Amino acid sequence: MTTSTSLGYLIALPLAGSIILLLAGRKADKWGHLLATALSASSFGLGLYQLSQMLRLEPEERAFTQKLFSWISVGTFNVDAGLLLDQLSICFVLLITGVGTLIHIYSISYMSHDRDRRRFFAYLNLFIAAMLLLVLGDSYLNLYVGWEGVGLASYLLIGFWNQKPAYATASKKAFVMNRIGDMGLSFAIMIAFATLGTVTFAGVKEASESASTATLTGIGIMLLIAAAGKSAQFPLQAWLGDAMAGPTPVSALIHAATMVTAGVYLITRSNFIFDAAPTAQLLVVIVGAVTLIFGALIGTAKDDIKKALAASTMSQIGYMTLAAGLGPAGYAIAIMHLLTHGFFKAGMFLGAGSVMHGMKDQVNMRRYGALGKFMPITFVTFGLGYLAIIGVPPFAGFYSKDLIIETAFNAGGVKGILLGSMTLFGAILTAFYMTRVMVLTFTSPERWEEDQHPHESPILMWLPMVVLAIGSVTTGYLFTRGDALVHWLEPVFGEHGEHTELLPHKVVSALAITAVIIGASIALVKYQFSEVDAEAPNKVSILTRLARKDLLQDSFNESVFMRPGQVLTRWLVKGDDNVVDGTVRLVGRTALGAGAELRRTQTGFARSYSALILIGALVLIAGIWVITQ
Amino acid sequence: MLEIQTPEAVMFWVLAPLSVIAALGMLLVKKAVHSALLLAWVMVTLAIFYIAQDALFLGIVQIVVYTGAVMMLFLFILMLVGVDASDSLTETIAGLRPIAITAAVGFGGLFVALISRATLGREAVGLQAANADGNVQGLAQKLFSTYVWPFEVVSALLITAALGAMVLAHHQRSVARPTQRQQSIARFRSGSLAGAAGLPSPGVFARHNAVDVPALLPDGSAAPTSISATLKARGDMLESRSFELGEVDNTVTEEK
Amino acid sequence: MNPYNYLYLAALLFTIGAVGVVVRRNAIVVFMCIELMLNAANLTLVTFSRINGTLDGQVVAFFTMVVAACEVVVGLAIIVTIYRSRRSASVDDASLLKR
Amino acid sequence: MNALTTMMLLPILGSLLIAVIPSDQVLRIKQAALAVTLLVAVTGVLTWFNFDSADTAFQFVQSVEWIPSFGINYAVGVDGLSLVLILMSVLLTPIVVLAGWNESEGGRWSAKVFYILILVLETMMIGVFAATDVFLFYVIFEAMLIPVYFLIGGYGSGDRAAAAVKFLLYSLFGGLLMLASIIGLYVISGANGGHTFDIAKLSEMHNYMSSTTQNLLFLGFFIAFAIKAPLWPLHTWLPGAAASGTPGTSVLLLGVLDKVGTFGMIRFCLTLFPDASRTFTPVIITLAVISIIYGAFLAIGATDIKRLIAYTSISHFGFITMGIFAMTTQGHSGSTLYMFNHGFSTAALFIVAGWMASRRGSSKIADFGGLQRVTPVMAWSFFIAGMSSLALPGLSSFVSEFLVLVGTFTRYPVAAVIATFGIVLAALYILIPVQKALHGPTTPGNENLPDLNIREKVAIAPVMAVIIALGFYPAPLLNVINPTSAHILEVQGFTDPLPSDSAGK
Repeated sequence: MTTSTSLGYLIALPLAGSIILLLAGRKADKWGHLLATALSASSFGLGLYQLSQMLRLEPEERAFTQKLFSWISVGTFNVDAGLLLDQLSICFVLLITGVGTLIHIYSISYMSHDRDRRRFFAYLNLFIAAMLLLVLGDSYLNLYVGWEGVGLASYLLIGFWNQKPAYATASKKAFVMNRIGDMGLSFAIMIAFATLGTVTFAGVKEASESASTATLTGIGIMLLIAAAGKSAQFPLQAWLGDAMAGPTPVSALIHAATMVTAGVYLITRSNFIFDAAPTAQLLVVIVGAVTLIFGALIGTAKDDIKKALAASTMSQIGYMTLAAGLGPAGYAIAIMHLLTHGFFKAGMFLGAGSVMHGMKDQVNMRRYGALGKFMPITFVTFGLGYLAIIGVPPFAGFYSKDLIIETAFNAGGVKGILLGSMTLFGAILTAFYMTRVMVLTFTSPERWEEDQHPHESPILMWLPMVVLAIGSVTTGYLFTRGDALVHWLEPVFGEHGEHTELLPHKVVSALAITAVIIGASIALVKYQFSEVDAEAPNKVSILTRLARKDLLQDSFNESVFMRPGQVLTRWLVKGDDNVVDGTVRLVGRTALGAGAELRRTQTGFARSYSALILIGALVLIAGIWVITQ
Repeated sequence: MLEIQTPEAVMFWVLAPLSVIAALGMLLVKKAVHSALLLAWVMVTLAIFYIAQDALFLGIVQIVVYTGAVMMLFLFILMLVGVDASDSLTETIAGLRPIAITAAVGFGGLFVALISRATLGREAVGLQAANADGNVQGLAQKLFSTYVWPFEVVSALLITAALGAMVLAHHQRSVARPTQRQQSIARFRSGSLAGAAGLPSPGVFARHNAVDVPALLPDGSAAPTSISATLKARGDMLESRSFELGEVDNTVTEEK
Repeated sequence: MNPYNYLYLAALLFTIGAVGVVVRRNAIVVFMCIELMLNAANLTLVTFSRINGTLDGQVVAFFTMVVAACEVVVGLAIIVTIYRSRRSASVDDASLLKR
Repeated sequence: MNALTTMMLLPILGSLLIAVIPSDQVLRIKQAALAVTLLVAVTGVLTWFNFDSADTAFQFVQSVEWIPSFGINYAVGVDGLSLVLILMSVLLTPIVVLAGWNESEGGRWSAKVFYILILVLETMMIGVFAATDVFLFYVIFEAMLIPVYFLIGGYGSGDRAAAAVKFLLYSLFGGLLMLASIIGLYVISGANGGHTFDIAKLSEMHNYMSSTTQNLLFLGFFIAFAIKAPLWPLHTWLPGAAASGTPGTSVLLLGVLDKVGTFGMIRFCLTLFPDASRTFTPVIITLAVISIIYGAFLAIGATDIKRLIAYTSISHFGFITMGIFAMTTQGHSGSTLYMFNHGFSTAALFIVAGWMASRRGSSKIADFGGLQRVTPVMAWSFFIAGMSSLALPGLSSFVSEFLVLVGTFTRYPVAAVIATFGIVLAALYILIPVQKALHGPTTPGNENLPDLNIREKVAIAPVMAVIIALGFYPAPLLNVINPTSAHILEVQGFTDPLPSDSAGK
């Protein structure tokens, strides 16, 4: 552990940018985007500097800490605003600021015609700051701040064009579903404090060694819920597709490369908990496996290019979650896939944005076709990302996905075979739906609507795509060369013992490549070499129909949670008015009614009153008579 | 208990039933004047009882103040107000009378029962000792020593009441009283000229003071406006028909 | 002669007065009934004075008379005032406070 | 002169000053009111700096005989708890005056009366927190109703008279029960060391009571405070009163007056009746949890923006009550901090909602739409206030809400877990009005609404600053609150539960 004094600036720079841009108002319209980009880039530079500092030290000393101030301190509950930059965080820092800066550059051009571009950049900077806080916080509570911060930024960015009611609804949906996950994180922190007495990563790690399995399982499951919410994992995945309402750069940065992977970060960061809680770990694997198939199935049926990519993201994060659930063998691989995915998926989203830019914001792939000729750079960069994601060697995705499949098979026993098969099946599906996207968009015959003049995007847009494409090509090789990333992360995740290999490495690679070929071939046959309808055909199998409806995820949520919730709300509103307040009003009405009844005795006739007095005297004297008896 | 032992007992058993009957009569008679007279009788009996019980001063005061002053005041007001035509004994508030009588019977019964139960168990002390210096002197002693403060307060109350009664009874005119001229003009300007010559005067027959006999209209019917409304209300109006020739007693009596 | 008999008489007179207050409508008669009740009370005071052998009862009876006189004066003035404006001495007609 | 007495006297003097200004010089009256409230705020801040947070005894103590024959004193003093609430009150009042610059017009009476009422109310707000004599507290507790009654009934909107009466009757009912308990305490104190209303001496009295007596007296106090704080099911006066009052009144009502309830629970219920508090804790925690969820659901179902905010407050007061009765330092400090933070976040919400309503002429959520395009600053203010209300980390409410949850979890995990569901509902009840009113296309009638002017920006800026600053750095408040919370719990005989898994290892 080494103390540092400069970690705070990593967060402060983009945060300052966001505040300045928001407060300055229209005055900053001219230069706001430049400032934001510069600040994001300088944060990236600072990250590189930290990396260089880190490299100078021994592996065990590469964790930097910084205590900014004491944040909350009550009794034994002491949380510092403390930062922790270790080998795991630095990966994220560089990914966030690096991809983030590229996307800032891209957005300068992409958003140039939007009157609210300054606001957009303010949100982007806010996102960068929050995401950095998420990965740099040294305790679960600090992470929580970043966690909700990115949720807020995501909400603002999805709803950036919230004048469209559907987009506003999408942003709300994302926020609320994220909040369910956040609740899990809250529970995890509460359990950690109540049972372990601390909420810092270091503290929990130390305490977890002597903690009971039940405690750790509880914390682990809660963390999993949190991760599922943020990373769009089953069963909290429904928001991601709608989140594509945001501008495409947002989808690339937040809903592909960085924010949605925060769940994987949380699980890998909490490796010491999951290692000691096998039940929780098993649940992680199950969630990952289910999501990976779930997302892939949805991806096969989507005609909206962004939604197809979103489904793919869901599926790929399923891979990562699955890997993270495989224990020490999988953490580093999950991170590796996360990083490579960050490159190629961001690149592909930017490519999709570029396509939309040239096609008047058309997102329906059935209205694309033959765009490769008109957008060569987009075509090539997107294609490189495509090759990476389906896992064609030697592109990045091949290395990381291959490792996941291998580790899954090596998990041992029936579990291993089952998981391995699922990952392989996922690879087939991935190859299929990505090929479908590729073919429908770039290589198949054109099916444009009228008045379309596709054109290549300006340099500010294609430059980031090129950089990301280079990343998609090279990172896999770089990370695996000599197990570089695995060794780099070893101080965080610990060394893992050798597993008995169920299948040799080469067999797995061969299987994976076969899967890719199968999936890609089907797609090619179906879309490249046969006619594609410009309108989505109605006579399709039930599976396709289900996949188009996102496997009924929304219907499920609506019928199980939303409608009963609405009914409950209506009942409660009525009940509050009629029952609770009704009781109160009844008291009032009783008083009024009693008054009205008693008023009848007030006839206004003095003689009636005197009769009453007489009766009163009678009662009185009768009382005396009875008492003195 | 009922053996007649002393003159006081004789007096009591004679006067007490009479006073109760008089009190009951107060409730039952129709005319307020009769009620007042019966009440006066009750008060006089009470004064006698006071004197019989060695309360000479109170007995005298009872007669002088109550029977003399207060009852006269009542009668005076009765005359002022006149006899209300609505002064019937039929009840207008439903169910009031049975309720009142039941309650009163119960109340009186219980009261009497209580008194019979609450006897002190010893003979009356009598006022011989207290009245040794004379009843008036004894009272004066008390009144101007122990009770001097209440005495002063009560006197203040009396003055206040007198002033209050004056203020209440004093009628402030809100508009100036119309002059004769104005009244005359008003009569001529009214709807008909019938009243222009003033109201008809009563008493067309000289053999009676005639204030209570209405004048006759040309068609021979009685003119209601010719006599006082109070007389009419009191039922003291005489039918003018009874003075028609055929009805008149023709026998001439000698007037001395 | 047992002085308690005076108490029984007073109780009867008081009750009769109370009934009169309730059943009679002429305000002046009502007033007279109230006077009757006061007189009945006075009779008890005088009787107790005799029973106890002190003059205090008589003093209080004296005060009662004064108060009764005040009450009559004010009460009759009120009756006259009401009569002047409403041409009626019936207590039932003075029921304006009902509404 | 005693700082607290000075603070209480200043607004009274101010109201006298306003009373001599002619009624038609409305601007002069407003300026005077603002100046006086600012002066009080400055005094409050100075008091804050002179406060020794390490000392758990009452400070700035003053005691003068008031009604000696009953042992009643004018006795004031503050500890960390009351100081925080007094600071909140004196800071909010000038903001209310500035934010609701025009709300005194169009009422039943003149602007002059409005500001005199506000200033009198300010005196009482300080007094109610500062009183250390139970009788003095009671008198102010009840007297506070009067200015609020007239503020709602005279200057409010809608069915203001009915709302004001309902508020008054509810509060009087609670106050009456409390009076009975206070008299009971007084009688008991007479039998055990002499009649007194001094809170320090009365806090010894529980040793001389049977448990039944203690329970009954406790209930007298608690019901009064539960009505004030509003705890389910005694809450139904609040939405009406808050929706009918002027925004400024509602800020003071929700922000300060309702805090008297939760403040009273700590200061009186816990201190005077520790055993009864323990007996009733399960019931109260249950009611608090119901309030949290119930308030949230009703807020979701609300169609009027002011009622919505009132319902969110019911939910928040559930959190505060839960934290108090969790009897842990985290819960207690969290609750106290929550009171402060809730004051500001609700103030922000209500002030902005008031501006929205006065511009649009309606407070129905459905009448708004697309305000973000038309009035960005106002929309942002509402949004940030809303985010604070849903306890977004980084904003002030989060710290307090989380402390309450953590503090409750260590002792009552089930309650804390259910209450945590409230944070999801919170997202809904804030985001639904945000979506309907601020997002979406600009609906007819909203196109020409003016954005905030300079005065309004100046009014809302400090609230926002406090919300954000305390989210990141709550230490200044926690440093004052913590010793008091720890002291109260220590006196009660409670210790925080130890971490269950590392205990003894």
